[in-house]
Amino acid sequence: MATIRVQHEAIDVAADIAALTAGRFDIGGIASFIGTVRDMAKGRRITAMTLEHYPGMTERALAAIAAEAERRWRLLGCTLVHRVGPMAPGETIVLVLAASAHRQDALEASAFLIDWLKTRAPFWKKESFADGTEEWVDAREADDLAAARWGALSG
Amino acid sequence: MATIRVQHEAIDVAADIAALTAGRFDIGGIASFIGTVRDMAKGRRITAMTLEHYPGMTERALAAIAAEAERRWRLLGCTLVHRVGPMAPGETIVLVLAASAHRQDALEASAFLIDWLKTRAPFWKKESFADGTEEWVDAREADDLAAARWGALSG
Amino acid sequence: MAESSLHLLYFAWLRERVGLGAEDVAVPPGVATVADLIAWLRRRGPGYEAAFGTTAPVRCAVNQEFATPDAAIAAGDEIAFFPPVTGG
Amino acid sequence: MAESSLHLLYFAWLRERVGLGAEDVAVPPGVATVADLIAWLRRRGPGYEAAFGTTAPVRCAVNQEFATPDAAIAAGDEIAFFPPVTGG
Repeated sequence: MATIRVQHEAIDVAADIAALTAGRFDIGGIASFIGTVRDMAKGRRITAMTLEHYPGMTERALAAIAAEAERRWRLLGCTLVHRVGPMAPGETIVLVLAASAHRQDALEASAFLIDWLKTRAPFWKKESFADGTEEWVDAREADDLAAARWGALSG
Repeated sequence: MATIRVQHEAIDVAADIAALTAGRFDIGGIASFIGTVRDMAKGRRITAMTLEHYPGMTERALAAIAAEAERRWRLLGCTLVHRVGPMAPGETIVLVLAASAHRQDALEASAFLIDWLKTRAPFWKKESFADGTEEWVDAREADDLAAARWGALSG
Repeated sequence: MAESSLHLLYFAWLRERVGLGAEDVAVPPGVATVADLIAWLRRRGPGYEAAFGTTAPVRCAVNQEFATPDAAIAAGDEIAFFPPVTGG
Repeated sequence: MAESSLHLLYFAWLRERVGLGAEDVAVPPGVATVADLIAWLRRRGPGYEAAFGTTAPVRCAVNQEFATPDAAIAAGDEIAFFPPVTGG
């Protein structure tokens, strides 16, 4: 049921919301999370962010995360779109959508989806700084903690 | 800082996201909640939903809710748009946006905003059924419980 | 003491039962709280009795802030009556 | 026993240090786990040593599923090495 996409093209949030809700009258709420590229990291100005991924495993991992959300909450739709390649500050890296009849399911599922995506999907960020240097972004302990509060994979 | 709007016109989610993020490069995440009109209630088919509100108090209440969210989380932007008047199944009733540098603030704030909006802003829903009857929607205990978990108004 | 003039508003099914959305009323000096005002309104006619004389919960705002039945009211106040809110 | 053929993938800074993104290797029979494979790879040259001989954490997937160092590997497996993920 979930829509999973990894793409080089810019993410069109409105188009994905429209696709999720088209012809549906049973949805009471859509919760979403949009991740965007900031222009500063550790006090330094970023000129670009490049996302590398593991084709094949990425789609499998995203599908597994979406399936887990669908097991845990009563969802009427679920969308995960992640951009790869180079992007500029202000651009959207990731879009998570979760739709449900009652809002609590959608709200919890969207938070879960982004927390798990950040720790269980094979993407790697490289920051390009204004001085010409580049650095791979280190994993954040905060992300591991955020993901851990949802417990282990079920089933 | 918050954008508060009560309107008869259809809600354009993409336009409000664009307005919230325009020219901003410090935002790392935008969490949103979109509430939509379902076509069934208590097993009966709904043909229309009409939203009444209390002009003046509505805007004050929404501004107070947004201000409370801004006190509790580190937000870089906050939008509350609520539609009033008649609307059809599938249409958007309410849009909540919360932007922050790190996602947890935006995610928690958006859940808080919709929970409080549902219990503290003077809107009333009337459902029109396929058989021609109309009924005011009763307040849901679940909404009171959802709002209560955030505690009382601070400050 | 003189009568107090109040601006009253009714919303949702309270508006429908009272039969109007807004009115200005002059209440006698003994009407000092929201609860007093409700008791006084109920004697004004069957529409008011249908609105306020039920077990269905009624909420109130005084000058656009939610208020409880024991809230004091004063001349010039805007006082609104409505069911529990159901927006969003 | 014959050598096992494995398809190896490297991502992010591991790819940069090894100097390539993918390669097929034939490993001797004693290389039975991910940990064995890492030990064997480190002897292949300075790029591999730079990738695997650091304190920086390295993660692994066997046939596109996250795996721990004690995971068994077999001929034909696709084995990927990468840093902790940082997407989203």
